[in-house]
Amino acid sequence: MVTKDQIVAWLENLTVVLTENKEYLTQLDSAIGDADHGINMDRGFKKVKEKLPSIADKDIGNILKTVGMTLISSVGGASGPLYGTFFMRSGMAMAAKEELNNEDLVKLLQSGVDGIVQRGRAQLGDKTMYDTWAPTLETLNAAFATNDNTIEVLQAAVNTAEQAMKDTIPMQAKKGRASYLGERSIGHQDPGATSSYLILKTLLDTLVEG
Amino acid sequence: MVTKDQIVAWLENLTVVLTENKEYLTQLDSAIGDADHGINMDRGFKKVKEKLPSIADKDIGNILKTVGMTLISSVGGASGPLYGTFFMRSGMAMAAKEELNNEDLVKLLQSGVDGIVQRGRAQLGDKTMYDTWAPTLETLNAAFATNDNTIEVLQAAVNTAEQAMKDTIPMQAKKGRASYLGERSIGHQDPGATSSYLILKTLLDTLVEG
Amino acid sequence: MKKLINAVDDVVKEQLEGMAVAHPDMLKINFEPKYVYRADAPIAGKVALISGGGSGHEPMHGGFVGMGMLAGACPGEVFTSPTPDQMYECAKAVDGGAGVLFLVKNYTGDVLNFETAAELAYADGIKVQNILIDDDVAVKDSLYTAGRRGVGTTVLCEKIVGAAAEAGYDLDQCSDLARKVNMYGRSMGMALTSCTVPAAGKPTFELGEDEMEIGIGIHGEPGQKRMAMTSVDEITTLMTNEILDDGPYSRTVREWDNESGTWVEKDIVDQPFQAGDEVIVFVNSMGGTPVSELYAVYRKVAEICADRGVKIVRNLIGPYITSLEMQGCSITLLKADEEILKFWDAPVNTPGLRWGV
Amino acid sequence: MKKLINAVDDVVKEQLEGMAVAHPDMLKINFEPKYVYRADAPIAGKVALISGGGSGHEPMHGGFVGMGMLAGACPGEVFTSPTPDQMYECAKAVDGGAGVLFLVKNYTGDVLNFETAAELAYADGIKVQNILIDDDVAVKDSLYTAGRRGVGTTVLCEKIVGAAAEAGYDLDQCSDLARKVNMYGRSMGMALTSCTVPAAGKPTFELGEDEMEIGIGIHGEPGQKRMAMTSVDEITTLMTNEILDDGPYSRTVREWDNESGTWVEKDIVDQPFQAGDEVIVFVNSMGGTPVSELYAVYRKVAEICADRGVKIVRNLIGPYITSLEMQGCSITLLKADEEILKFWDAPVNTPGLRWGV
Ligand SMILES: Nc1ncnc2c1ncn2[C@@H]1O[C@H](COP(=O)(O)OP(=O)(O)O)[C@@H](O)[C@H]1O
Ligand SMILES: Nc1ncnc2c1ncn2[C@@H]1O[C@H](COP(=O)(O)OP(=O)(O)O)[C@@H](O)[C@H]1O
Ligand SMILES: [Mg+2]
Ligand SMILES: [Mg+2]
Ligand SMILES: [Mg+2]
Ligand SMILES: [Mg+2]
Repeated sequence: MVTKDQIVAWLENLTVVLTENKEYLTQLDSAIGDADHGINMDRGFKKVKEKLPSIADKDIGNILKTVGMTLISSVGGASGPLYGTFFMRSGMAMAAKEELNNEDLVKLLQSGVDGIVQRGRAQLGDKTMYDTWAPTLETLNAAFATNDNTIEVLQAAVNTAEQAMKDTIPMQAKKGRASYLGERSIGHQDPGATSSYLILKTLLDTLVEG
Repeated sequence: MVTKDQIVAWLENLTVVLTENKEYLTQLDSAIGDADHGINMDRGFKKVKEKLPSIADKDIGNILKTVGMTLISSVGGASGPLYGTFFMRSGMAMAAKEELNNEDLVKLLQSGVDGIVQRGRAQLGDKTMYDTWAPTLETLNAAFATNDNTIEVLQAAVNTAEQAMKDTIPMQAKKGRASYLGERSIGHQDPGATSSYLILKTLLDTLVEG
Repeated sequence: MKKLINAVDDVVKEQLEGMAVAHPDMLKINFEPKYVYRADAPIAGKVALISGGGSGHEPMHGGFVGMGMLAGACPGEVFTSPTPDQMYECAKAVDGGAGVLFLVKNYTGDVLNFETAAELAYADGIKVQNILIDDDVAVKDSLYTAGRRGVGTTVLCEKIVGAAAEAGYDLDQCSDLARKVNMYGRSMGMALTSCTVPAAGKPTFELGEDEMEIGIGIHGEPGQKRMAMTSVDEITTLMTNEILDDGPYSRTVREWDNESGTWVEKDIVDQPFQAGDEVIVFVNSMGGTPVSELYAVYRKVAEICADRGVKIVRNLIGPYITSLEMQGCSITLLKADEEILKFWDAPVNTPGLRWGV
Repeated sequence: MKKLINAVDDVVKEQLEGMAVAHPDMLKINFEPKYVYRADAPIAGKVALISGGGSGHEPMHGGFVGMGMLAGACPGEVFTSPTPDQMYECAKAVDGGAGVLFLVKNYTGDVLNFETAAELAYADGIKVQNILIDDDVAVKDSLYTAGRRGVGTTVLCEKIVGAAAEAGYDLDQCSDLARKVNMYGRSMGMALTSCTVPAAGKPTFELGEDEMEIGIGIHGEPGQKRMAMTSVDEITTLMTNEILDDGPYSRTVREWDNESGTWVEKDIVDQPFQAGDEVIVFVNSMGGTPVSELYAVYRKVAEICADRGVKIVRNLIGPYITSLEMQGCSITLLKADEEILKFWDAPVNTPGLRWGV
């Protein structure tokens, strides 16, 4: 079972991880975008951090929804509404929950990703954050079918996510700013695909911590 | 005797010398001015070159006056009116002459330099072109008093001019743009003092050529 | 990075504070959340034109708030689109009952955030519309990209539709005019240098001493292609011809339906320029290029237009939609009919654009 | 060097050609010799205001030719003062019988060339006057230097005296007003980067990534001192205090006497700013600094003025007197009395400054 405290710890850890990766993500975005993705994410999760103490006693659904609204009103750019929708939708799917079983965990992520697709209308191979999530969700579903060790399954998903993130390198972008570069977007890793990997990786690391 | 052809050759050679030294003079002006002295002089003497064929059959006074007017209406900046006045005044002093003796030569230069001082009101040590001319004229007067070999005397004057030009290096500018730098003008050779040296040096070289 | 700023996190806030104290007669500024609005807003019975986007394009958009142009502007962080709460609060502050028209530059971030804002404002009983500006011919198709970016035409559209709103056009009329201006306007940009986002601290891209980027947007992002540096005449010819030779452009846009309270998709196709067209020419500095160089660009644009039978009837030359301190320029041509010219010539009184008053 | 130019020798000519085709309603341009003049010149019975100087400061001066400002402008090569034949021919083209006032920025080259021009025009029967602008407080004395340079106050003086000429002031009244504006105005500038004179092809000076030049003029020349780069608040405080703390300034100027046809020397002393003064604040970009950063400067100037009891009654913020693509800014404070404000507010219609029409 994943506890509410672990979810809060995940969100807290994310604020650290995204600060650590601020320059890295911005660097990726300067190659094929406008050099702000790391700055955007860091700004958003700094706001989340401010909000966390006052909502930590709410249910998981509520906490995630507040994170989503906080991101929507602080990140801006493309990633703001997209990650905002991700957390809003996952929060709506986890309404009233105080802890999560494996099925919930998949549902949390699946609802979030559905939100991203509905907003951004990205398709597989468009070189966006969705390219990290799509194969990752497949791995999650497949792995939980034969293994109910949350950490082992998440580890497998993180491996897939890492590979999926790297697989954005040879893609030509068809959504977001990177699409303006046409063929010149080839050869660079997508910043949003990278932050999505970090979000999942941080979830795993948080659960491993205990 | 200095012939009219030699005066014309001097002016022609000046167009070559100032083109060759365009970057050097501009470089000096970029240290303590606005990086245009070489460009200004080159522009002016290119115009002089265009004019020369049509006036080469006039008398020396006329030729020099035309050079002065050409410089005034093509150089601009501080050096335009100053060198313009130099040649206008020397032309007025050489009115109707077809050749020049040593006395004329001194008078030509002295009248020109008087014009520079009247226009620009520079004093000795202000770090301007006048700092090249003042000691040079003294050498000329002194040397002609004991030696009537034009070339030998001019050689002595050029030596003085070269030294005088270098002596502007430690001076603090009190006239022209360089004066705005205050103490920071110290340590740089004055561009106008340098072009003045080149003007005299080219006169000598022209007479040596024959 | 050398800029006239204090802490990088305060850049946008402090620049807005400067604007507020400089132009109290024209505009006011709200800080939580950030929006700039007309000093005399709301104006009863008149449509309120709102635009916004990342900061770093000044004077656009905040500098175009005032009589005859924008009712409000929502500045995001530098080069990052603003958030829906800004637009929503701004809409509430400036709506005079005749509704709010959001002019949105076509970037994924701007589109997503403005769509959310429109939904919020509509839910509050405000009549809304979103019109997209997507005029950058450097982006070739809309099927394989996020579609053409919104660049220079935005400035012209804000001026023209702002004047129409001032003159009493209703929301549908303003929307139709904005759509038309967007369809009539085409732009292309280029850069001689990159720019530096304050928070990033170093240039977004590096350009060699003999290189330039052609087909850039307005965010310091790399462009369509990198080329060897050449003369202003060749650069201008290349860009102007791309604009004039550009064929019909099709895309699907989403507009709001105030009857049903839903988004509706519209297919829009614009037509190329033709000999005989009258145009407004806008030569814009990306920020670091001085106006003197823009005149050299304009000189060649005028020559090419004359050669091709396109008649320039108005012009705008200067830094109006910039990318921080980037050196470079953009060229916009806007086909001008009687309605467009009338509103172009109408009085405007903003920090960034002023005439007739 | 990367600029939007063709051959370096054609830069000024082609930029003027661009201006001429862009603004035929406001101005015309003569090329041999070069001068810009009002499309409706000469205007019978009105004083004609002429300025000029090296090119590279655009929109000054050519961009200030038009109704309510300059009658003519004489552009030299980049950063090189124009020649007397330009000013003389320009004077003949714009004199409407009421005489010509030359506004001269205090640089040795400008002074010498404009004096010659005034003598030529006078000899032709034109009433003339030369008024010097020397407002740069970075230059400390006039005994050991060529005197204070003419910088930001020039723009304000052209606007104000241009409006007075338009309103029918005679030559003496215009001269008195110009002298007063010069005495009431003080400026200081700084640079973050050098600029590159096209013909020179490389930057005039080099500045390290952590350095700035304080007390520069407008010709890309090195300044009063080089300092470690710091925040906009500190930079603005330093410059504004230098302006506000600057003591009385004495110098001798030469003006023309139309009775005797000779130059007469005048001793002029200006007085420092005082608490209670009303001022026009002008925050200027040196060309490469975007207007967004100027607002951060203005924010601090306003704060300091408020602290010191100096009341800002008008402002001008933007790139008006530039040094090519240099990054940096200058600050000008002009004490404003009723006469000055009246003419500041009067209509002006030029490419570079426009309001009221
Ligand atoms: N339509 C879309 N759907 C999904 N993700 C998208 C879409 N457009 C952009 N993205 C993601 O957003 C990332 C960029 O985010 P960010 O830099 O913060 O915003 P912006 O592009 O507005 O500057 C991209 O790397 C990409 O992964
Ligand atoms: N008042 C003056 N008297 C004599 N020479 C002067 C005076 N002012 C400046 N100069 C000379 O002019 C030179 C600069 O000329 P130039 O660079 O062509 O003009 P500008 O200073 O207008 O750019 C200086 O190096 C100096 O020798
Ligand atoms: Mg980005
Ligand atoms: Mg010089
Ligand atoms: Mg962005
Ligand atoms: Mg010069």
